[in-house]
Amino acid sequence: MDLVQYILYLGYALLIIGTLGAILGPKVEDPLIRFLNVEVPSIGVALIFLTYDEDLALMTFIAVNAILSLILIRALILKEKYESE
Amino acid sequence: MDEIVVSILKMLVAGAICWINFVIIDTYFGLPEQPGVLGAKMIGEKVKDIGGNLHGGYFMGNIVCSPDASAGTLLASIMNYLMGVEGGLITALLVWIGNRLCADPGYAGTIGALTITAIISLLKPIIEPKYFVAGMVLAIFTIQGLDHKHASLLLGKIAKKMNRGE
Amino acid sequence: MQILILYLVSLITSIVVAALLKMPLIQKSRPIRFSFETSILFPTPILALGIEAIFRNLFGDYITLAFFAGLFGALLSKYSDKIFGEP
Amino acid sequence: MDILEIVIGAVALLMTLRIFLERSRARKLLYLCCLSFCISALIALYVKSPMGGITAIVYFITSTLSSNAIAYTIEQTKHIE
Amino acid sequence: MKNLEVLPLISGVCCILGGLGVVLHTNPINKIIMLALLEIGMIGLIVSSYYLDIAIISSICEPICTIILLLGYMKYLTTIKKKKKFGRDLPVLSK
Repeated sequence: MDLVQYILYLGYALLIIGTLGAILGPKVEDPLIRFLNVEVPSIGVALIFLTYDEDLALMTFIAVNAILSLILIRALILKEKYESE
Repeated sequence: MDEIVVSILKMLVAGAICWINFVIIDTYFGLPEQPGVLGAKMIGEKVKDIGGNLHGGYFMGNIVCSPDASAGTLLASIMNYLMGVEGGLITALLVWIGNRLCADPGYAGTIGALTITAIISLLKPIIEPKYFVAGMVLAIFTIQGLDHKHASLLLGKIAKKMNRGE
Repeated sequence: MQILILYLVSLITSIVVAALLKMPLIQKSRPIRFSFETSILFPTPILALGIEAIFRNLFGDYITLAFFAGLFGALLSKYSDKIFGEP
Repeated sequence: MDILEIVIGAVALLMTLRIFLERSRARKLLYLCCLSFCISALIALYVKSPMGGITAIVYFITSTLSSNAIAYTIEQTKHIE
Repeated sequence: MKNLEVLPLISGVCCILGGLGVVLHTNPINKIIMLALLEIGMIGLIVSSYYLDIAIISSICEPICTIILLLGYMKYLTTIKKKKKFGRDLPVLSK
């Protein structure tokens, strides 16, 4: 098996595992656990970017992913705070 | 078949040298004496709960929470394998910056990197620097990976003999 | 032989600049292995040698770069607690 | 394949399985530290140039910073739970 | 599988076990430790195809993401505990 095909199949496997886990994983009613499950398919997408030699897209995707998690977790905390009032 | 036995022997000797180097430097600069950051205290108490020694637990927690002489030994042998003697100096600079980011004084990391550079440049005609990299991995495996209880008991005994701790 | 002269220039420059900046010769607070102070003897020569090694591998053998490496090493050692934060 | 890479790879494989099967949270961090040593050595033996050495150093220091933050959070949230 | 080196094999095993571990564990700190394992696998695969600059950028961005998740988890936990304690008193006040 070649190195490129190996990375491509690994990315597909991570996408399938992460998507199924985000829908029907254990204890997924808590929104924080569902948000942590969603981090798995994003790394699968990064591996597929790596396969097609899109290096600039890969760098941008990794850097934006850190900022995106900041916004989403801020939204979760605000939702909990508004529900309690 | 003969070359494999010779290379495994070289790797074991290099591992023994690395083990003695980083354990003595880390113990001398006071890693078992007190936990430097808050996370090392928790790891020491968890190691004590399974029947180990408290000061050996502080030693293992301080290795996890900041790059100490073990990290200096591994990275300096890597840079000696790739660049020569100048790599050891670059390693000392970068390990000091990393130590300061983790809120640690940074004596153990730099001095460990410099001593392993001196040892490798002395032993270069007999054992190549490539064997020191694999030897350091085996040395850290015997402390962090194999058996936490007996490793912490051994480290606590060494710390008591060198007047650090208790 | 020329490489040795370059390293010697950066070492002497860093020690002289650190002495001009009024840093202490050895750490003041007494268990010396837990103190966060920087002095002339401990981090300053190591930082200067490391910066000189990086400069020599990137740009080449110039004696001016060795002088600037010693200067940067002394400045980094003097203002380290302002850069990385006081513990 | 070299004999050194096979030995380091065997240690890394054992560490990965022990992280996955361990129950205690604090002892997972010790195994994670050992795995990080192994990957840093493998990077330097795979890329034989000075840039590979710089990559190994930066990777190891940032990995240590990450595990420091995780250990601090376990200590903080022990009182709340 | 004949001409693969050691580093891609170890990174692939780290990716698969990390992905399964993130989904199967239920405590959030265990999930974050498994996420660190997954990032280790990704950095190893990037290095094994010789993109060294992207590997440096990725390994700098990894602790930033971990610290953001941990701070968010601590604040979320304190919010939930305060709501539960407040919710126990609330029916008494509403009557």
